[in-house]
Amino acid sequence: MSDDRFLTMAEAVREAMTIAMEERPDVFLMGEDVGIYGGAFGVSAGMRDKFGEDRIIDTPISELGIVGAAVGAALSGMRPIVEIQFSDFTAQAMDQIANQAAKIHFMLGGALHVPMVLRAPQGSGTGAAAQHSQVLETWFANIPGLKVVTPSTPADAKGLLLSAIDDPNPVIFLEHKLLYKMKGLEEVPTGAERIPLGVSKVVRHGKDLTIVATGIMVYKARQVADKLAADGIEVTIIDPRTISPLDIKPVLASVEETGRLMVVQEGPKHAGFINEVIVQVTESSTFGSLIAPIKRLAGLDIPIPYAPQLEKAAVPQVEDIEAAAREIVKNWR
Amino acid sequence: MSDDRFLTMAEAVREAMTIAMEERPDVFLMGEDVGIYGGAFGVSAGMRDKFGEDRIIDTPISELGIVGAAVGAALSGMRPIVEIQFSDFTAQAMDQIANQAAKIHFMLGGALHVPMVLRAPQGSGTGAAAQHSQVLETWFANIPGLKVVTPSTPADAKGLLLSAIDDPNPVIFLEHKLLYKMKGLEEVPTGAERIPLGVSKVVRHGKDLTIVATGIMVYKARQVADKLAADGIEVTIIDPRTISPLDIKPVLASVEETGRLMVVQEGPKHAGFINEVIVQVTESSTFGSLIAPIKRLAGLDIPIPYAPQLEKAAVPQVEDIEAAAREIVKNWR
Amino acid sequence: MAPTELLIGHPLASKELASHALLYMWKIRKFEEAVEDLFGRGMMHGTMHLSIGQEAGPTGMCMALQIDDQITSTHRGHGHCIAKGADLTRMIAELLGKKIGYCGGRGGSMHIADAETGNLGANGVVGGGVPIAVGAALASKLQKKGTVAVSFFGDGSMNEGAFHEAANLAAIWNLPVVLFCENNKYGMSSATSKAFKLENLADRGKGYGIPGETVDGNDVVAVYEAAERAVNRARNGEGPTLIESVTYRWKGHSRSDKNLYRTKEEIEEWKEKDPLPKFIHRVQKENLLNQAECDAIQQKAVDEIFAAVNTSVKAESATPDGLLAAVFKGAN
Amino acid sequence: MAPTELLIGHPLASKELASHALLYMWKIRKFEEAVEDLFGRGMMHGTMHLSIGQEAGPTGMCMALQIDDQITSTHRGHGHCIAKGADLTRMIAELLGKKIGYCGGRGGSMHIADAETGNLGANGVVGGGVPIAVGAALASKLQKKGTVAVSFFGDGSMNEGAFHEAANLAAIWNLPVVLFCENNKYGMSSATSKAFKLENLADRGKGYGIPGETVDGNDVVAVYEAAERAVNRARNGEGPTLIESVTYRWKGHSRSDKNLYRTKEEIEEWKEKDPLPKFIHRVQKENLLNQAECDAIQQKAVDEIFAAVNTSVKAESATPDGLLAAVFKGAN
Ligand SMILES: Cc1ncc(C[n+]2csc(CCOP(=O)(O)OP(=O)(O)O)c2C)c(N)n1
Ligand SMILES: Cc1ncc(C[n+]2csc(CCOP(=O)(O)OP(=O)(O)O)c2C)c(N)n1
Ligand SMILES: [Mg+2]
Ligand SMILES: [Mg+2]
Repeated sequence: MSDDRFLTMAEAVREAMTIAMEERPDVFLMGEDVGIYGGAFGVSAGMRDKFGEDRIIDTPISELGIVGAAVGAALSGMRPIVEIQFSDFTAQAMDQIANQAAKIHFMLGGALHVPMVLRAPQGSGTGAAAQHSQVLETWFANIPGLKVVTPSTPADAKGLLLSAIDDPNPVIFLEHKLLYKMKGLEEVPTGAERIPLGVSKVVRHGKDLTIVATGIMVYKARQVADKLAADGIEVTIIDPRTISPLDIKPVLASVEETGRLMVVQEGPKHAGFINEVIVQVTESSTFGSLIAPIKRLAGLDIPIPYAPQLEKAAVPQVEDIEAAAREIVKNWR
Repeated sequence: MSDDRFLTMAEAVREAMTIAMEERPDVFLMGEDVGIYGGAFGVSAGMRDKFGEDRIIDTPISELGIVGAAVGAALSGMRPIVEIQFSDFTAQAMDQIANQAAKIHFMLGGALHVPMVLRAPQGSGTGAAAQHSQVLETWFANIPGLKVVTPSTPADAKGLLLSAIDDPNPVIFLEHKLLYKMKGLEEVPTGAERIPLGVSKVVRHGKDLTIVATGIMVYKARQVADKLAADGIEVTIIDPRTISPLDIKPVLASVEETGRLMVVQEGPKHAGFINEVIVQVTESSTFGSLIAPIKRLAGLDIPIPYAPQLEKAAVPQVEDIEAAAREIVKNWR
Repeated sequence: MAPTELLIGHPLASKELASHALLYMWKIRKFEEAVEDLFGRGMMHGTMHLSIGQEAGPTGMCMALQIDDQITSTHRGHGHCIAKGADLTRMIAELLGKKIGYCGGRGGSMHIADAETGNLGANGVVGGGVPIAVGAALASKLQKKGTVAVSFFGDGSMNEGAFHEAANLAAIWNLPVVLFCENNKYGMSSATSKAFKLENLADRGKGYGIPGETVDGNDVVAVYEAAERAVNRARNGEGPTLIESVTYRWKGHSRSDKNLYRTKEEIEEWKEKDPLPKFIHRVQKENLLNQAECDAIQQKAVDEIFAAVNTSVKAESATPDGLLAAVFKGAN
Repeated sequence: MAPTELLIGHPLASKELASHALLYMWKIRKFEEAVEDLFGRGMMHGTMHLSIGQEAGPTGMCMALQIDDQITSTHRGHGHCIAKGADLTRMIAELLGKKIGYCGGRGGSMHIADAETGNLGANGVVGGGVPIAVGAALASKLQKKGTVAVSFFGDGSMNEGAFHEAANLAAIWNLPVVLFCENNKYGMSSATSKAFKLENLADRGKGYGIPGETVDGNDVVAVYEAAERAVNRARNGEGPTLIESVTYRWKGHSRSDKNLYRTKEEIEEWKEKDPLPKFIHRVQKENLLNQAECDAIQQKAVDEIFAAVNTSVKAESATPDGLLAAVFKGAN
C-alpha cells in the first residue's frame, strides 16, 4: 500500500475489510479468486496471507451458491463479505439476493436477520463488453430490504464499507472498476472511522447548478465543475453515496439555492435509478424553485459495446456532462 | 372456454398461444407443469391434448436451464414461449434473460437473434407472501434489448401476445394473477388480430386528470374513474401496455389537456418503473402545462406480507387511488 | 411445547423415545388436517402445501438432531417445523395472520421460522434453503460450534442450480450438513421418472463425491438410522451426506391441484404404506407401547392441536402499522 | 477460409485429414500468438484469454462435426471458433474493433459468433453457453434436423447452476448434445482439486445418468475418437455424452494473471506435452506426412494469420452511429 494516504479505491476497500476483520472475528471474505490471486481486481491482495484460508475463502465459480452460503452464515452468527467478480454475475445470484437476503428479516417475523455485504465491481470502460460492464444498481434499489451503496471516492468507500459491515442488514456495495487503480483526490483517513449509510454528500458547493451524480459520474462531474469554475460558473455536486435508502434533503436544499438540476448516471437511461432523484424533487415543494427543466444524462439504452470508440459513446463522458451543464446555465437565467 | 367473448385473461392468453401455434410450427410452449396440469394458473389447460407433448413441454424445476434452452432454440429457428410459474423466479434465470437473451443480437453483431417470449404471472393479492407476489418489471425495463409487456385486459393480452410471439426479439410478458380468473370488461375479438408493441392505449378520456397506470392498477383506476364521473370529474386513463419501449406521446397529449398527472404502479416505489413516465413528462415541453404537482402512487417499499389485512396495505387500493385523484382535482383548479 | 422437551435418540430405544416418535408423527398429521379444515372453512388465506403421508421423514431426521442443530425447510414445511420443536400455537397463529404468529402474520405457511429451535425457515423458493443450510454449516465449521445443519428439500428441488452449487460447496469444504431429500415422487405434476434419468436420486451425490443413501421415508426407524449415520459423519468432520427419503404426499400439491398426473390407485397404494400404523404395529410388536398407550398418544396430539387452534383463533390479528419499520433490523 | 473447405474425419485416416488437423492446430496456436502480440503492442483493447496448449481439443472435436452442427463457446473461445471454420480476418478484425469484424466491433474476443459455421457464440459468462447448446439440441430434435450441438466449457463452469440444469435437461430429453469440458486444471486460480471432490470430472455425469469419458486433451487423435463416439450417440438418438478433455493453458488466465497459484515446473511439464509435436511425431511415424510437409503446413498457418492481421489492421474502424438501432432486430 502506498505510504501517502491518497489511496486507490482498491486499497481503501482492502483497508476497510482488514480493519473490520481485525476488529471482529465474525467477519470473513468469500469469493472467486479472492485468495492467492487477490481478487480479479487485486482488491484482496495479501489478505489471505494475513488472515488465512478460513477467513479469506476461495470459492468455485458458483455465485448463487456462495451468496446463499453467505446468507446462511449470516443467519448463524457470522458477518460474511461476498465478492462477486463482476456485478453482471449478481444475475446468477438474484434469488438469494432479492428473494432470500432482502426478505428474510421482514418475512420471517424479525427474529432472524442477515448481516452480510455483497461487494461487486460495476461499470464500463475496460473494453470487457456487454457481459462485464453493466451498472445494475437499479435492480437492487427497487428491492425493499436491501441497502445499496455506490462509493465514488476511496475515502467514502472505506468509511461506508465499514458501516456496511457493521450493518445488521444485507448491503449491496458496488465499486467502480475504473476507480480501483486511480488515486483518490482526497486522503483516506487512517483509523476506523465510519461514514453512516444513507447520508448524501455535498462534494462541492456552488450557486449556479446542482448536479446529482452516482459512482464514477461523480468523479467526472468534479472535472466538469473545475472547468466551469474557470468560467465563473459555480456548481454544487451531490453524491447520494447510498442510493437506497436515499437521502434527498441536501439535494432539495441545493436546488432551492441554484434553481437548476442535472442528474447523471452511468447505467441505462430507461427506468434507471437516477429517476428517483428527479421524482423526489418534483414531489417536493422545492420543485417550485426550479428555474430550468431538470436535465437527465444517462447511459444509452444499449448493451455496452467492446470497441473503445463505441464504448465511450455508450455512457456520459466529461464532455457530455460539461456541454449539458453549460447549456442549462446559459439557457436558463 | 366460455361461449361469450368476455374472456378471462387466462383464456385470452391461451387463445393467443393456440392461434400462434396453429399459424406456425416453430412456436412451442415450455415450462413447469404447463402440460397435463395446465400450468399453475391453468393458462395452458387443454393445450397439451391439442398440441401434444412435443409442443407443450413440461420441464423440471430449472428456470435458468429452461430459459437458456429457449434462447438456444430461438437461435436455432424456433419461437419458444417459456412460462415461468411466478415472475419471482425469473430471479433464477436472470443471467439467461439479461446477460444472454437481451444482448445476443447486438453483442454478437446482428447475424443472430432471439425470437422468444417469456411469460410470467406477477403481483400480489393471493396471500402467497413475499416470494410469490412481486412486481419485478423494473428489472427488465432497465435492461436494453428486452421488450416488456404488462397487459391489463384480456383483449390486450391476446393481441399483444400475438405480436410478442411474432417479434424477432426477446419479449418479457408479465400477466397479473388476479386478472387470470376475472372476466374482462371488453369482449375479446375472435381471430388473430395483432396489437402492436410499443403503443400506449387511452383507456378512457376525460379533461380533468390524467392517470397513467400499469397492469392491474389500470383495472383499479377504471373503477375510480367511474366513481369520479358520477361526481362530474372526468379522468383520462392511459395504459402504456408496453413499458419498454414506452410510448409517451399520448400521455403528453393528455397532460396538455388536463394539466394534472397521477401515475400508479403496484411495484415498490423506490426506483420503480413508473418514474420513467414522470421523468419523460418533466423532460418535455408539456411540462409547462401542468397545473398541479405530479402525484405518484406505488407499492410500499416492503416485501409483500402474507395476512390479507397486511397485504392490502402494501399496494395501492381503489380507495387510495380515488382519494389521491379527488385531492389533486380539488386542490389544483 | 418448549423445545427442551424434545427427545433425541432411536425411536425404538425406549418407551419414551417410541412415544415421542409416535406423538410427533401424530402432531404433524393432525396439524395438517387442522390446516386443511381451517382452509376449507375459509378461515385461512393464501395457499397450503400439506405433508400428510410424509410424517416419518421429518420426525426420524429431527430425532437425530440436538436442539442447536439447524434446519432449512420448504414450502411443505409444517412437518419439519413441528419435528424440530416449534410451538404449535405460534404456527397456527401465523397461518391465521395473528400478531403472536411466528412471523407476526407477515410470512404465512411458506415462511415459518423458529430461531429458538434452529429452524432457519420454510422457503417459498424451491431449492432456496439448500445454500442457506450449507452456509449455516460453514458458520458451524468456522466457529467450531460442532453443530450440524440439515436441509430438507423435495425431489423437484434437486434440479435447481441452487442445489447443485450448494451440494458442491458442502462436498469440497467437507461441511457438517445433511442433504435430506423428501422424494415424494412428484414435483407438483412432474414425476421423478420424467425429471430425472436416475433410478435412485441418491445417486446424484456421485457427481459431487457425496455419499448417498436411499431409505423408506415412511419408516421412521429406517429414517432415524440413516439420519444418525449422516449426523455422525457430519459431526466427525467427514462431510455431507445425501439422504433420499422415499415417501408420498396423499393430498394434492396445493389447493389448485386436480391430481390429473397420477392415478387414484397409486394414491391408495401409498395410503396402505401409511407411516403411522406401520410404526404403531412395530412398537407394539416390540412391546414398547400397548394399544391403549398408542391411543392416548394420538389423543394427546389431537388435544394439543385443538388447543393451539383455539388460542390462535382468539388471538389478536396482525395490523399494518409498523410494516415499513419492520423491513430493516435496527442497529445492534 | 470458406467453411466448405472444412474436412470431417479421423485425423489419421488420410493425408488430407492429417494435414487438416495439423493446419488447424497451427492456426489456433498462431492466432493466439498474434493476439498476444497485438495486445502487447497496444493495438488490441480489453482483455484476452488465450488457449495456447489447448489446440487439440477444439480441433479433434470439430473434425467430428458437420458444418450445420452447432457449437457454443466460452471466454476462451478463439480455438473453438477457428476449428469450426470461422474466417480469421473477421476474427482479428473484431478484436481490433473494425466494421468487418464478426460483431462489427460490438462484441470483441469474448463474443465472436459465426452463424454460417453454426457457432452460436463465445460467451463471457462462465457456464452461459451450456443451456444454449441444450436449447439448440432441443430445436434439432423438434425440427428433426439431425444436427448435433456441442457445448465447449471449462472445468470451472461445471460448478455453475447453468451447467447442472442444462445437463439434466439434456439427459431427460435425450438430446443430441455433446458436453465438451476442457479441463485445463484451473478456473482462473481455482484448482480442480479444490473446486471438485472428484478424481475425474467426467464422473459428474453419473449424477445425471449421462455417460462420461475422460480423454487426453492434448492428443487430437484421442479427442477425435471420443468426439466421434459422442456425436454418433447423439445422432442415433442415444442422448448426451460428457467428454472431459484434460489439457492445460500455458498462458495466464488473462492479462492480470501473475500465476501465483501454480508453479513454473508445472507449466514446464505441460509444455512437454505440447499437442503439436505430439501429433507431428505421430503423423510422421504413420508416414502420412513428412517433415517438409509438416513445415509447409505450419508456414501456411503463419501466412494465413499474417494476411488476416494485415487486412484487419487496414480495415475501417467501427463507428458509434447506429448503435441504438442495432439493439433490436427489425420485424422480419
Ligand atoms: C424456484 C421455484 N420454482 C418454482 C416454484 C413453484 N413450485 C412450488 S412447489 C413446486 C414443486 C416442488 O416439488 P418438490 O421439490 O418435489 O417438493 P414437493 O412439493 O413435492 O414437496 C413448484 C414447482 C417455486 N416455488 N420456486
Ligand atoms: C458467471 C461468471 N462468473 C465468473 C466469471 C469470471 N471468470 C471468467 S473466466 C473464469 C474462469 C473460468 O474457468 P474455466 O471454466 O475452467 O475456463 P478456463 O478459463 O479455464 O478456460 C472466471 C471465474 C465469469 N466470466 N462468469
Ligand atoms: Mg416432490
Ligand atoms: Mg479451466
